[in-house]
Amino acid sequence: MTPLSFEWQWNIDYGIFMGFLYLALGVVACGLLVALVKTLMHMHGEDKGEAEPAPIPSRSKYSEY
Amino acid sequence: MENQAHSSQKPLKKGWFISLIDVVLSYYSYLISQPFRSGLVYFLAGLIPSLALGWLIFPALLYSKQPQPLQFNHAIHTHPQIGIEGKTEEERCLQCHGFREDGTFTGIPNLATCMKCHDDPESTLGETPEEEKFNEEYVALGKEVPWLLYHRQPDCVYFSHIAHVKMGKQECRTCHGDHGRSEKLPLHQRNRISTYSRNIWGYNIAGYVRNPWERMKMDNCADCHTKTGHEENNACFVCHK
Amino acid sequence: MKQEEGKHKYGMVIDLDKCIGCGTCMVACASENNVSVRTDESDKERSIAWMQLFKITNGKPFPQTEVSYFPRPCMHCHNNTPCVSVCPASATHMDYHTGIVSQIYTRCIGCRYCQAACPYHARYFNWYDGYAFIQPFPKGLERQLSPEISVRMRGVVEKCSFCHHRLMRARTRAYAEGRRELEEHEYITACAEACPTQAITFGDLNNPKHKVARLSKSVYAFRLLEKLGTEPKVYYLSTRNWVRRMADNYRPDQLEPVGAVKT
Amino acid sequence: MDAALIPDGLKRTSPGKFFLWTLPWLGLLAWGGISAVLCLLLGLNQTNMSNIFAFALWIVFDLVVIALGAGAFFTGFLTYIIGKKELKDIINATVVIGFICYSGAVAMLGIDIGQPVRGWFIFWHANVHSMLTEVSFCITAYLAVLGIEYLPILLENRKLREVREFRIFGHNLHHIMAVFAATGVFLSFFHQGSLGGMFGVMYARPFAARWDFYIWPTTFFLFVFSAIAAGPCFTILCTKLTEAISRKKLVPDGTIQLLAKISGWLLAGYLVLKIIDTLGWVHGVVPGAGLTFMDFFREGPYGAWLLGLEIIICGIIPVIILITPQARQNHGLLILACLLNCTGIVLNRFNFIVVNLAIPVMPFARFWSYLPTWQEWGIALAVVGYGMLLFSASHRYLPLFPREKELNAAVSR
Repeated sequence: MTPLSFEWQWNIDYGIFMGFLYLALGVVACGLLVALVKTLMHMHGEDKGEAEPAPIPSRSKYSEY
Repeated sequence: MENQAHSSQKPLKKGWFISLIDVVLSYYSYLISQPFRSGLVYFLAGLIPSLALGWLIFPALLYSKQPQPLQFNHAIHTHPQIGIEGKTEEERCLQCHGFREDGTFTGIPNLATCMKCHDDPESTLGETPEEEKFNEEYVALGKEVPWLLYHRQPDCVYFSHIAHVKMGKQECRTCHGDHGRSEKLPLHQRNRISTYSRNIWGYNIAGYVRNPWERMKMDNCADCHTKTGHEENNACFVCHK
Repeated sequence: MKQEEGKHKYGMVIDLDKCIGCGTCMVACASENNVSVRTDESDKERSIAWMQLFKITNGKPFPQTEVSYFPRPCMHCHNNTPCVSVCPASATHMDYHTGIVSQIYTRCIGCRYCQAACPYHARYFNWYDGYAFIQPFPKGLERQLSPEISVRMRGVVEKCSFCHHRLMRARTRAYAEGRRELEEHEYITACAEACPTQAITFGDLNNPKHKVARLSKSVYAFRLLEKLGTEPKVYYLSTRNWVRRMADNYRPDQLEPVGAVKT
Repeated sequence: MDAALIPDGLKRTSPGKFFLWTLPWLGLLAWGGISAVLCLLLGLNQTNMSNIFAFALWIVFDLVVIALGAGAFFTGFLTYIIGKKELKDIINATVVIGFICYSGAVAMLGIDIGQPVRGWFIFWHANVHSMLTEVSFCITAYLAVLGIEYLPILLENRKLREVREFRIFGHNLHHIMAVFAATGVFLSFFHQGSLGGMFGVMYARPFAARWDFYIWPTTFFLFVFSAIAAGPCFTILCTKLTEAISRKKLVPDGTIQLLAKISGWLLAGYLVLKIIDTLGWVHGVVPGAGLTFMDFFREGPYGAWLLGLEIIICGIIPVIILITPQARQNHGLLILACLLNCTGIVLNRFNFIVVNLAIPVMPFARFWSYLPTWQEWGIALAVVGYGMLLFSASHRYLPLFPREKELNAAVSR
């Protein structure tokens, strides 16, 4: 449901409920976007030449991350 | 840039926003300069047919088109001089599309309604080919014309014309447009999946509406009720049965 | 969620002392509202009866045994209606202008949360294909279906609607006569109309001229499970105190006997 | 055959043995598949649910798997937000368990509703006042979050790691995992609560109705609490089961002990609240509805003993074991406590759903019985089969337990 739906009512209940939902979805979407953009930057950006990111993802070192 | 140590530091100082724009721009230039290697061509080769399929081909395939059994000329019938009597346009509409005593709407007139006027031997019926067809195929055999209904709502919907026309003082053309002045009946388009008319589902697949007669779904009804201050008529059972 | 009181508040008064348990209300309701039936209706947990008739007894041995019949339509609860507030898809709605709790079958997704929330078991789920998709469609069946009610598909919940199509019918007729207000007799439910002993009265509880408004204020009037706070709009009348005690889980010391004491 | 997919330096059983292991779970899935097809084609009359038992086995199963899957969000919370470093050794496993539980529950709900094609109405025509709306929104959103959390683990697969983009993407996702974990905690907290709220708000059903605390009935908080108390125990059980089957040490004892300790204290806190709530309910809500506590158990097989079993046997006993260091260091007792804890949450959900619906509210309504059909069992058990398959496959092909190599090297030394 969006504010454009005819069932939408401009009151505090709708604002809080849908607001939090869209906030959560927005945070998740932004997180994904950031990860994607960072990947793109890494692949095509100026540090293209750099072979590997810092070895954080290695699961054997997970506990030190 | 001569010094390796400096070059690894430099991009960081640029500010993330500028470097983001840099990356996006360089990515786009990469896409465009090497369309095959970057996969742009393959992406577009998938995207464009998909868009065409969804926005053009599917809507076209979704609706079957049938002509009405007869080409009825509303313009002649509602013409103040030639056609049906009545002071206002509404009155002339209601002569054929009227209300019964209990307030229900008659909808499309039956043969008897037509014959009220056309029974007269001096009536000019039979001059055009369509009128001839009407005479031969329906009047002579006493058969009802199987009109196709543009605005028939689904089975779960209740609509009271009298509430809108008589109590709400709405003109017919507010919702039905200039149908009453048309000289020809448009093709009836029927959704192959739901079997509903396109006038219900809307001509624009995105649901964008300029005029009420282009789309008659629940939100269109509710929008109008809300705008005209009839919020109480948005109770479910007013329109659902 | 308390809103301002609407103009009308349609309700029902059922006189249990007049009810003879004939079941005409159930039949009238089912045929009026296109309630689907199956060849075998013995599975009572799954059969649909918007108007359900219960038989209650005072549980005493033979000479003192008393029986009462208890017709139970949807109570159209007025206060924070239990089924309406829980529906996730807004498929059911309580209209404050009339007090009618309606269900939209084409909106219902069949999650059955409303059934779980309703203490009166007044909501019914379509476990089987109803009239809409019955295969093969019995010849001539369509002639007994009312065009004013849509038939329900499998997998949706349905309930007593206070015959709201009759309200719309009455309104349409009133409009044809140029009126906006309805007379008391113009809108009554099928069960009220069919009841041979006139045990069921239907009308506007907010309109003091209506019979229901008067009857609902009777000392003998009570509501089913009133203590739960649902504010049903269906009132019952009974002079028998054991009936009244049973209807609201009164403990022996709580009930104030009224009228001619018949325990 | 699949040796190229198995993580570097880890020992896994032969493909043939693994295939044999999957057979019973594939069988369950097939059973569930047949049941699902029947239910979708012929309708819910394939089940034994009725107008009285509108919610039944499936909803119990849904609520239980979601509660048990709470280990994912709670461990994520402890790891990423509180910063409990030890839990890094087990977080991957909890994420996979959470993903399994949530995806299984959503799939089951899809069959449970009468008109699955209209499922999207919940989102599009939402009634924001319904607890079930909140549950659906948060479950689906959280499932997406779990999917994202699962992704970096998936990208750790040896073959997938060879693709540079995947490797870097996984790395970047991993970098901002705390953001997802925080969102997950938020979503999870609210829907675990709303699942409880769903029953607490049924104010006309005195067996489930509870008083409101602000806008939430007390069950809202009790369900959150019980889920986070039981989730870690379920994670321990799953880990121990994997260790027993693969005959390897996967998680250091310290981590297990920490989880058990946290779980024990949470359960203790929960029980205090639960007992207060139950007493308040018995002396407040129930008499308010004109009933006494024993009135609920006049008919049918469900007695007050169910409540006793839930709170005392499956509540107090595991608390005692889990909060006593000596007791929880005993392997057998630890497993027993975890089992009891998980059983307790099953009983709790069962009481709130089946017992609640079985108890007639109308004074002259009678008790009806209900037994699930094989179709209902099929779909419920298919979730178990699916979970087993996905967890086994994840364990086989992904470095699920980061300390596995190190621990097993230590053991062999």
